[in-house]
Amino acid sequence: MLLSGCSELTVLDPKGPVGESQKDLILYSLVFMMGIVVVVFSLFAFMVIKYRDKPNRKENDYKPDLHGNRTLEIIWTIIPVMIVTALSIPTVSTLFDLEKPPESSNDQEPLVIYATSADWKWFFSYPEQGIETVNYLHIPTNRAIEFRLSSADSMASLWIPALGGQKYNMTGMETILYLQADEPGIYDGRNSNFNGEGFARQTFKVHAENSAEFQNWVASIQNEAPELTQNQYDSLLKPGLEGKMAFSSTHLAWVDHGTNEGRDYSVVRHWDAFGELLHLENGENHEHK
Amino acid sequence: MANRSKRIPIQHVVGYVMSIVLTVLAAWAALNSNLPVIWIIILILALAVIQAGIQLFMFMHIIERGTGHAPWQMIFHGFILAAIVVAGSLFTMSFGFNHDHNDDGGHEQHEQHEQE
Amino acid sequence: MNADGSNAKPLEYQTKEGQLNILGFWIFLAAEIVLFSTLFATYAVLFNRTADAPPPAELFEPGTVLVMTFILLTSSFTCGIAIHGMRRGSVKGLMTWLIITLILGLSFLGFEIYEFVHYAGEGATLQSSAFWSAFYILAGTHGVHVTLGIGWATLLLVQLAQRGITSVTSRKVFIIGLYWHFLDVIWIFIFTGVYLIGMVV
Amino acid sequence: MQLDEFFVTGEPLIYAGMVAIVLVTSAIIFLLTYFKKWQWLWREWLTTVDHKKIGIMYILSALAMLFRAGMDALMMRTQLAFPDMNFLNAQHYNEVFTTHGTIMIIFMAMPFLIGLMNIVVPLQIGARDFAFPFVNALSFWSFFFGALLFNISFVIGGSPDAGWTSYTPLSGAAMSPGPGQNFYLLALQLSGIGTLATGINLMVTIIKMRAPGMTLFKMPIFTWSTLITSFIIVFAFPILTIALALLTIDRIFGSQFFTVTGEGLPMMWANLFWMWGHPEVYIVILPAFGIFSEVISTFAKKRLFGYNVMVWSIILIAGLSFLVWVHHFFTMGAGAFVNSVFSISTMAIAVPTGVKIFNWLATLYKSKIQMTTAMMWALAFIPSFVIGGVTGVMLGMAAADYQFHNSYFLIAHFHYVLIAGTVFACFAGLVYWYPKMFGHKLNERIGKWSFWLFVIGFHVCFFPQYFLGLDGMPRRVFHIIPEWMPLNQIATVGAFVMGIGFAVFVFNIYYSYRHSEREKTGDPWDGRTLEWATPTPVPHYNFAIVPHVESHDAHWDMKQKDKTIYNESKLEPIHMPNSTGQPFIMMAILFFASFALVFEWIWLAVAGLIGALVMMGIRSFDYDEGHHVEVDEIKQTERSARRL
Repeated sequence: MLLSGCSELTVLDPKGPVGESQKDLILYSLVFMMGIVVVVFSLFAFMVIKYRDKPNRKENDYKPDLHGNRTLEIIWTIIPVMIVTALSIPTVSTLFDLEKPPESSNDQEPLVIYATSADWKWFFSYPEQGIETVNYLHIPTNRAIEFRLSSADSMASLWIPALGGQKYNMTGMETILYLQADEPGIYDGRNSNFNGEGFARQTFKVHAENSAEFQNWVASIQNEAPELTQNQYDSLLKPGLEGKMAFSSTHLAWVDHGTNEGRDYSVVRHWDAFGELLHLENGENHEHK
Repeated sequence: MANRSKRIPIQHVVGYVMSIVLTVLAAWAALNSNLPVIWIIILILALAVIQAGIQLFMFMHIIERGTGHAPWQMIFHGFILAAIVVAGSLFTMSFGFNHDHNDDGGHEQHEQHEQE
Repeated sequence: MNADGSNAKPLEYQTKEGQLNILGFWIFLAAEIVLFSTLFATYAVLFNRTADAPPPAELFEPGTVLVMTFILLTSSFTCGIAIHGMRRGSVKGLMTWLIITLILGLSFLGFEIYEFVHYAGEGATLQSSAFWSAFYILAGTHGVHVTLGIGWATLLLVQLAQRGITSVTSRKVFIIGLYWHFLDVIWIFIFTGVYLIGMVV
Repeated sequence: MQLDEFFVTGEPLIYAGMVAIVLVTSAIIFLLTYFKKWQWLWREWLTTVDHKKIGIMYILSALAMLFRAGMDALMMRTQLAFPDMNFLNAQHYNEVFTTHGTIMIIFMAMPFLIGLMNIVVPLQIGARDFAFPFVNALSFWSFFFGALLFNISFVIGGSPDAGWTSYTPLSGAAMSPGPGQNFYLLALQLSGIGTLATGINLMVTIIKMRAPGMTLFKMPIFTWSTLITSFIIVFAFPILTIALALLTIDRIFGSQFFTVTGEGLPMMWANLFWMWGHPEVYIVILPAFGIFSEVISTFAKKRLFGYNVMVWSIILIAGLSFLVWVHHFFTMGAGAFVNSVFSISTMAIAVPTGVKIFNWLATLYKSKIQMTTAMMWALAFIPSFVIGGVTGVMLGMAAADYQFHNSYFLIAHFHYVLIAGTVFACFAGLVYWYPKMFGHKLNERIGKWSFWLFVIGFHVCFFPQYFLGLDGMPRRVFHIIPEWMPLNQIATVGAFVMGIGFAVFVFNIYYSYRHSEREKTGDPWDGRTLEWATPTPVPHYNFAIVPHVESHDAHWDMKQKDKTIYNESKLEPIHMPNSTGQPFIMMAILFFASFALVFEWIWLAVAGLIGALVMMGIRSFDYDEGHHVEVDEIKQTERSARRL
């Protein structure tokens, strides 16, 4: 029952190779952990039941001066060392794998998307396609996505649990995160790193669709969406909540917050706005997506 | 103490002269020598450690047994921690990030790691 | 250093309280090492982050810094002589050398203040960039320590004048001696890690 | 400044808090005046340098803080019970989780343990007080005023709201203007002074003031864990001091350490914070290990299994604790190599910890377990902590951590280790040493009620949170989506059951004060270590004659050999320090200076700082040598205490 319940949990039911490798690692470690828990719990139950001080306990079962056993102590030092080694090897190899695009889509170049966090919204810029979306994301399936993460102001963390683990968005520097969706669908994405009042609402939906549909969507944005002007972008950066938007140009034309030049772009423009409260209640603006 | 009865504290004078010499040597190495920068840094840091040792052993009597072994052990651990803090910060704060003046530097580092 | 029997121990170690205080102070100094190392780490990580302010190599003056270093090294030496005088039982020697030490300390502070004012005049202030913040706070924390040491030693001079060398005053003087030498150790690393490396790189 | 900017306005819950504060304060003032206790308060408590009284003040303050931060927790759990709950708005929720975390770690867990160390360590090593009783009082008042400063932010100026980790740039001047973050920075700074001083004090006490015969490897295990904890404090707290100072200077004087402007490096805050923060975790867990070792061996009626290995594993854990800090920000993008290094060092900590678990189990083997309340807390620790421990290893696997990070999986993990480790230990230790402190036991029957309520509530509250994390629920969100509701509701029920358990615990203190049988022997549990060799109530000089120690179960040995530590013919006058009001006054002045700095009233802050320096000058000229307790007085005290 526990296992069937687990398979419905987002992290243990990934929709892409990155999440898959992390799930495998988690389940692999879980086996060891369950083993440890079973051993310790049974020993514990045995000791507590057997050696309670109750009437008519056998006196020869009580050894108050028993104070050590070198062999035993060596054994229970070596076993944890072995377990840790067994866990370290796949951890390290997975770590290095995660710094590269997933192998299953080696035949194509990864799709580059600049994911920029600003209090409390997401900008997704597609430099090759020349389009930009706010608070929602479309990606093709079976192709690696290279997210170039940065932030216009506070530190955030891009997390799409159905596709894989997260990385931080920070201003003045760029971090890179590879993800990939193998199954089409709509997934939840969010900022998982607390960054102030609107934090809980800094979420977005990920629309994973096959290549043709994705191209159609790109074309429709390119043709129908308005161009993003610097003025409009600057006002969008102001701390607050925004709905979904799409543009047929990107803000990278005038600022990349992942570079040293772009680091204080937002803060100098909206210095006073950061101190103002939104007075955000549960239920308000909830359905902006 | 041996030097308690002496009028002139030889140990202090020697320590003083040595620290002056070491300082001049470090300044010369940094300002006038033609060594590669990395060697200069290693050299002057080594000189600094020797000078710190002079202060601790010759001026502060760190191994004097007035209060047991704890003083030098604590200072020793203090220096280890200092090394961890400085080297650890540099290690974690400069690897793998793509940032600052040179946009490509981080990428190169990424690739270097991949090759390793 | 030679090992010695307990009856030959210097006065400051002869009472239990003296031993406890001196040991406690050594542990405090170990904590101070970590405290300064955190500042060094910050400085090292923020190195080169000068933003629009002038880089350190343009502003640092080798002459001034060398003079400051010699002053502080000398003060550490005279402080050692003062402790030596105390162990020989000479109040006069102790107080004279201690006063010389403090005068040297004050002149060191004078140079440091001049230096800070000069840099600020050139456009490198605490607020101008991460690098300069780290520089001012690292060097400034050392300067504050020197200032506190001078104030503290002045109080001790008064007590020495009132009471002479007792197990209590000798312990206090010995401890401030440790403190003063320790500040010299820190300065050596500031001289090397901040000024010399700042001028090289 | 306008009055309505000074006080927090517009929140009904906070108005209620204000009313409660005013009522409680006036009730205390009234009672003290009515029973003419002001002088007693000053003479017996505010000016005391007696480690036992200071320890009691630590524990009482810590219990009050546990209550406050526990209320914060219940408010959060209430808000998270339903997806459409609007009990707290976003801002208020942020303040509540920030104060919950900060208070629990800094103003609850540490002072509680330091309180127990205060009372127990000198008694365990046969000392008459700390090495520096004056500094000990100073430490307590620095903690007390630090806690006070942090707590008044609730009604004056506004609470901090950037999380207990206070990550930059969010917590910097640009994104968090106003006094809230200053309260956080200065309150931690103020209490940090005291913690560092306590660390030095305990180290010197343990290194220099042990009874004759007690070599390092004959010290009781709690004293060992205290020594190692002090070592960590001495080397970790300076890092916090600097980190807090730099952020304070950033906020108040405009420097650029962690800012977005001026090429500051916000990441560096996280780096420095966790360089302190990870050792800090071990500061609150190692003493807990010590307490469990004492309690388990006492109530198993058996020597601790593998004493030497237990000691070395503590030392190893302490060393490793300085080498793992990066695992708190694996996701910062430092690259696979850095993460691999810290991933392995993190998992390595599991080895000595695992060894300790097996040694505790082996201590139970062929023992005679007495199910007292203290023992039950200690026993409950083992399985609960193992769950927390193994999930900790999972979090240590950096590649998997990308999924666990910032999620409720992490929340569940650290509550499993901190509650099952530290909080259970605080309760076990308090119940265990309670007779030594107050002269009577806590009622066992009520104690077991509070135990079962708290432990069951704890598991019901936190176990589901692992699954919430795996389902993608991030920490610190102020509302949930419908999918997460069932598990959240279970957790909320558990939290309230824990709350009831705590209430029963507190009620037990009152009930036992009224009804418990008074202690006569000084050794109610048939204890093993030296503190049980003293009579109850413990005379203020602790030991009339300093005992000679032969093993780490010194008192047990003496009982086997029918020896006692008291011999009337060998009494000598005892030197003791005098009470002094200076620590209280000095820290009160620093409190006002810090308060002024919170509101950036610079000149007032400078004046306060000068005041504190003047106090230090006064102390320098203070040649108070203390007093001697004469033999006749000792005889009288001991006769009445030992009922001779």
